[in-house]
Amino acid sequence: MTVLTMVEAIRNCLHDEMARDGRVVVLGQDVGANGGVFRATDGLQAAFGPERVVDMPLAEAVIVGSCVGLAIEGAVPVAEVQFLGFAWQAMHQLCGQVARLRYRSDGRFGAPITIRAPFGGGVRTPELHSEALESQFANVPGLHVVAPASAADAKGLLATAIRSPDPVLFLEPLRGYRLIRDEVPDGEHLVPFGVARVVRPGRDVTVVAWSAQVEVCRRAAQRAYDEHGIDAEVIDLRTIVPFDAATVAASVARTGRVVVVQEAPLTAGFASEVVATVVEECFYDLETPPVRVSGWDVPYPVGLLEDGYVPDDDRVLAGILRATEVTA
Amino acid sequence: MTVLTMVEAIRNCLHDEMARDGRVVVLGQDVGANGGVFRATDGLQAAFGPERVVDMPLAEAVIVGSCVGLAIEGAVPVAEVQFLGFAWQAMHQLCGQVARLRYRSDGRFGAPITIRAPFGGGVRTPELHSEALESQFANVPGLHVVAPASAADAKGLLATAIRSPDPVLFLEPLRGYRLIRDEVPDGEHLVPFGVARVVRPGRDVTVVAWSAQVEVCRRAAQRAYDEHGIDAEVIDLRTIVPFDAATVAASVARTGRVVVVQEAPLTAGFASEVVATVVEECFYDLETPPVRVSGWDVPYPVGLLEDGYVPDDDRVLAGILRATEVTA
Amino acid sequence: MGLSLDDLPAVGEPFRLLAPDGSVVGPTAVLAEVLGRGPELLAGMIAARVANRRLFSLQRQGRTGTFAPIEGEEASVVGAVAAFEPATDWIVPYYRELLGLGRYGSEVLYRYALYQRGHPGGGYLPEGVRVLFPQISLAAQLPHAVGLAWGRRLRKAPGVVLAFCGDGASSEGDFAESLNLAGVRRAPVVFWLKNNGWAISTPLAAQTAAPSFAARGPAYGMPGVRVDGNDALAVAAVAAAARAHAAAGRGPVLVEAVTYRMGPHTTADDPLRYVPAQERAHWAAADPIERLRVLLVAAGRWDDTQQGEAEAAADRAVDEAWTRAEATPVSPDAFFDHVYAEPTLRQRRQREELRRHLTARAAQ
Amino acid sequence: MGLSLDDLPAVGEPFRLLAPDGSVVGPTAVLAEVLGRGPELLAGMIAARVANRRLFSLQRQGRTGTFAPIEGEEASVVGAVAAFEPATDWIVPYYRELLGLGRYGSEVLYRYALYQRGHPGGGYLPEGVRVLFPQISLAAQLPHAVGLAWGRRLRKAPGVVLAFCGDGASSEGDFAESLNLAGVRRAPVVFWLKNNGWAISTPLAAQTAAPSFAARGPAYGMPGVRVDGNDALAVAAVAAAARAHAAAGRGPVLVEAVTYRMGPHTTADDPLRYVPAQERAHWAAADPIERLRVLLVAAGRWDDTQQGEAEAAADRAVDEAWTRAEATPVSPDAFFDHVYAEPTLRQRRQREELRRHLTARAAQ
Ligand SMILES: Cc1ncc(C[n+]2csc(CCOP(=O)(O)OP(=O)(O)O)c2C)c(N)n1
Ligand SMILES: Cc1ncc(C[n+]2csc(CCOP(=O)(O)OP(=O)(O)O)c2C)c(N)n1
Ligand SMILES: [Mg+2]
Ligand SMILES: [Mg+2]
Repeated sequence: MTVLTMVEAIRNCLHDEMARDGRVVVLGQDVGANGGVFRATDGLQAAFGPERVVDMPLAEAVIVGSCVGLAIEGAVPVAEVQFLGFAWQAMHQLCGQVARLRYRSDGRFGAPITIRAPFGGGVRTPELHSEALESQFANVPGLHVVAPASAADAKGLLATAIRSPDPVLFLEPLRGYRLIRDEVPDGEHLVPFGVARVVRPGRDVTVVAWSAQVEVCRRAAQRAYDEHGIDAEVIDLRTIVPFDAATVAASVARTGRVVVVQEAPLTAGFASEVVATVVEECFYDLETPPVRVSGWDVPYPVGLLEDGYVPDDDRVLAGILRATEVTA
Repeated sequence: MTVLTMVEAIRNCLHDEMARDGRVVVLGQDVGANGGVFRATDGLQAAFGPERVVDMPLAEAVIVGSCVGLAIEGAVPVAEVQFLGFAWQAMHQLCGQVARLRYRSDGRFGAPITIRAPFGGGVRTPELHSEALESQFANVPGLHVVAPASAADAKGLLATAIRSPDPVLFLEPLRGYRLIRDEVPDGEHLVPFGVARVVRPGRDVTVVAWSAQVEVCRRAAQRAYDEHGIDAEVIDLRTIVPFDAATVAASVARTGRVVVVQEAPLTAGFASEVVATVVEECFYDLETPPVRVSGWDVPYPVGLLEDGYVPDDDRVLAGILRATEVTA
Repeated sequence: MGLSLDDLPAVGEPFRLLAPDGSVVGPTAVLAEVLGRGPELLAGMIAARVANRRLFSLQRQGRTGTFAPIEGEEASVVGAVAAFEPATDWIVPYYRELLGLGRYGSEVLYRYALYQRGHPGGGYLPEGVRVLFPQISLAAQLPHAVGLAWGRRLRKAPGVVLAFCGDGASSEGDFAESLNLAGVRRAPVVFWLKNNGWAISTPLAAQTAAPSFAARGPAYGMPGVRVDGNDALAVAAVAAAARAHAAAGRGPVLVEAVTYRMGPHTTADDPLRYVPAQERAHWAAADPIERLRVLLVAAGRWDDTQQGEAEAAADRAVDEAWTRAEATPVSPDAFFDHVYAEPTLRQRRQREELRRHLTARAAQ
Repeated sequence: MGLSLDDLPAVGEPFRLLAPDGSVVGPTAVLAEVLGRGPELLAGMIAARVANRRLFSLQRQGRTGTFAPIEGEEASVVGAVAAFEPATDWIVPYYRELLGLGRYGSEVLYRYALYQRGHPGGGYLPEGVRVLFPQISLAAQLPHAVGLAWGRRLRKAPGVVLAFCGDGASSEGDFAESLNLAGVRRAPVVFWLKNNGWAISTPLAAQTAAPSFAARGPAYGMPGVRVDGNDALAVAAVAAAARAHAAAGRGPVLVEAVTYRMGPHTTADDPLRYVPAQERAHWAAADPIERLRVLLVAAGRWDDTQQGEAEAAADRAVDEAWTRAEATPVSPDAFFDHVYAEPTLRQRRQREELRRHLTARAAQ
């Protein structure tokens, strides 16, 4: 075990996977000499050369779209989209082509393609750098959508993504790159898709989150306990698709209450899917209405207004109190 | 009142709005001499000339993106995306630019822009012509998302869309263009956004749908009544954003049961939003778990497999029976 | 040896060897090099045209879905493909070339029949047949083509990718992004733009103000050349030169084949709404099949027997492909099969639900 | 009279009037026409550079967010804008030009200060100031520029749109789609591509294999010309010719201004990781301000007093803009204000929830 920041864990994983499998190629804007704008690919070009770590022209659609041909010809592409907001430029390739390569070809071609993209708020970026768009991709069958919350999971899930025979959209919380630090297993470490992680066990209410909001929820749960004696269970989904409904449902079956937390706008965010699934699975266990704590139905705001947008532990705590019918 | 098909209602509305307001311009692929691949713009170029009805180069991003500049300079653009699946090519302009023009400019510029697009299955199209992507756009604040189910609503909602100071994604069910025929008010007819329509009143269960699925639900409701004596209320959302949660909640408060029907894949489809909202609003009224009847979590299938994908009245009926706890 | 790309125009009159009446107007040295391929090209074009006509009747009989006719464009497809090597070279079509790919084997027609019938097996060709699936999303196949070429270079496999697109598709962002990337990576791709005058109802003047599409080649760091797309021998000569350029590691090439869509856009389209009659008449006189046939007959390289045999063989091929396609079963829940390598839990449950539903429906 | 676009190169050496040392190397007739604008251009460039340096310290003090320096590119912005008419012409910037738009009034700097502070008021300029908001999504402003120009034509309003983008942005699909549409519609747009050598860490050779960016002009049906972007007078002359072309109804123009990004990409970037030192030194010797200053001083059109005044005025302008911006209030729930003309019911409820939350937070 070594304590690493999330960006270090990602960088190490990329290095190890490239060393392990000569078919892995890393491509994207500024991934070479610059090592990526967050240094996630730092040192890779020096180690593996410019044919395997490729600075691409500034064109997201062809960065993502060329992976289709690369994969058919036996490469294992790991592409970076510099910020998830710019994946919209590649939406037709990502959702219309990469996601359905296996499907369209009736199983003839797999698409072992990983698309990494930073996302999420909290660091006062310019527009389109902070948007949480995960539900838009979760609605596209054929993609896996992965959103680690710890450095250890970042390593273990990224390794699984790169080795996956299917395309994976791998979402990295940009405010977590350096802030998230934890013990990361040395050597090979694979975390399976579709297995949520219980971050904090609890009996009174289930709190579901992913990516950077997991830490916010952990803090809120601690406060719920310290300030109100409420014992919240916090579950990190880890992967949005596949969605581990079973773990969430088992927890809600015990607690009877659920709070789902996301940074995305409320309407049609993935929290809605979690709630809809929970009520289908646990209807008769639920004691109070499910609560969504979410970004608002507004575009991700400019820097001075950011603090009112991203859910914080106050808002998650308020959600926990609502679900447990405590009036604050 | 005149009985019209949906495509006739749309065409008439476009004609009337162009005649009424000289700022309205229609632009898109093949909208001119050809009158659109479904003839929705037939006759417009002859009536209003090639400066107001413009055949555009084959490039969705700039078709949608140029509307931003047109609108700022005082035009009222009504753009056509030939099929909604190709709106992905314009995703960055539609969601990153058009949807936030008012927001980004702090209210300085409105975006009276309508983007029309056929969508939905049932007519054995090639790939990417039938996809129901509405929830992906519903997750983008700033857009209205409108999906009429009748010819009368198509006219009334399209007129509202064109006159709206905000951008509207106007979704037309391609299998309904000629199949849907009903009485359409003559002359000016405006249907407000955010007001759902009760298609069939009923006491036992609430069935929520939009676009072409409304007719499927009406048939299923009739069968539920005829074959099982179940009295289902069918609600047509008409507009997905804004979502008339109040009408749905009022109905569920009476019936205690809800079925939500959509063509999109299940995961993160808009049905999840409807369910999540209903349980928040009507938790204590609900007597059985909400039911989603949906497309499956697969890409929209090829022609020979289409019938197993698009929800039909059998499946909706099964959903109604499940919600009312009748075992078929 | 042979034709050099440097000698070919990027704007203005396209390169040609034969005039529409079959008389020789181009360099005889070049003609001599490709003339031997004439009968093969003619047979390929006849196969395409016969199949195309058959598809119209199959469509009326409900045995095939809406399709995009190739009529008029046979030379621009068959002639191009003739220069490529099935053993190493990928063909990346969109949707209008499939009847012209006979060089890549009979499996292509069978799979196209499946595709046209809406069968999931129409989405691929088996291992060893380097033809990518038909692409519906315009220009979306071009990034794939660049990836294929780049991928082969990465693993040091030889081969060149022939990627088709239309004049309309040239306006898509994917077209420009792909050319640019291919230029930067010196990827061995021949971008083959079939300028057939129309994108559904949109004429060239509404598609671009540029004097040619080939002019985009140099703008993205590669040669761009124009060829008469109705002159099969000229097409084959230019395709060979383009392939040689790419195969030699000199990077991609853009070829604009100037041709004409003689039929409707698809069987659902009505070109009478927008195509000027005299335009169609002009191009009818420039038919690619007739042009080559006249030359070959005059040269003693083609006769009525061959003509009859070529037509009969084409007919048989369609019968075989369609019969085989119609006999290919499909399970009504097959769409769950290949979304992921392993279905998700949700999908497994959904599939069970669908099966119950299908069983109930069958029982009714 | 004046410069003709036909005389300017699309590839090869960019057009210039002055050598880096300030000596005259271009046509003196052209020089004579623009020389009178020299002091104004120099003052504009000084204003940009002074402000740019001030922003570095404001950023260290936490008074402004990460920003994209203009240093080295002053001539390619100030010189271009000089040819455009605030009364009729739109300027469509991306994010690196804002300090060079003084010609469009002091409101630009104030709004840029708001923008840099993350204030929602930084997203627009008031009625009458035809500068569009800064654009972050690369090349996404170009479709808007075409729409603006087309929209003015529709209502028969005069005016030309000056749309900026970078060398990196040229690789985006939006760039190609926009040029092509502008060509087809003969929209009066001058596409102004600042080739500053880098897109963050990506050098030209990794961006395109084309010999120039200007070569894309003809490929999309418009003139494409190269100008030395560090020669303010040449820039102004070319911009005037381009504007005249567009204003005369002859359609759009693509100008490639060859310049250099002397600073980091943004204040968050470390160019030492990737910029070769000798490259930077080479361009330091081609500084646009020094070049023009030498000429104007020699011509008796500029002296130390003017220099001092220009610098002091620029300093004051920054102080004023920042003081005003810092005093501009914002409500913490302002993001609900302008998503729709009328908030939805959901938004109204959400806003109430946020207000309760903010009140509780304040009470803590
Ligand atoms: C991205 C995209 N937009 C729109 C369409 C609808 N569409 C199908 S074919 C076509 C015209 C294509 O013209 P061209 O590229 O010239 O090819 P051709 O059909 O003439 O061979 C259009 C607009 C599509 N299939 N894909
Ligand atoms: C669509 C999009 N992709 C990626 C980025 C991230 N990004 C910001 S600036 C930049 C480089 C831009 O280079 P260039 O266009 O040459 O402009 P310059 O910064 O050199 O002025 C990149 C990749 C972005 N802002 N937008
Ligand atoms: Mg065409
Ligand atoms: Mg640059």
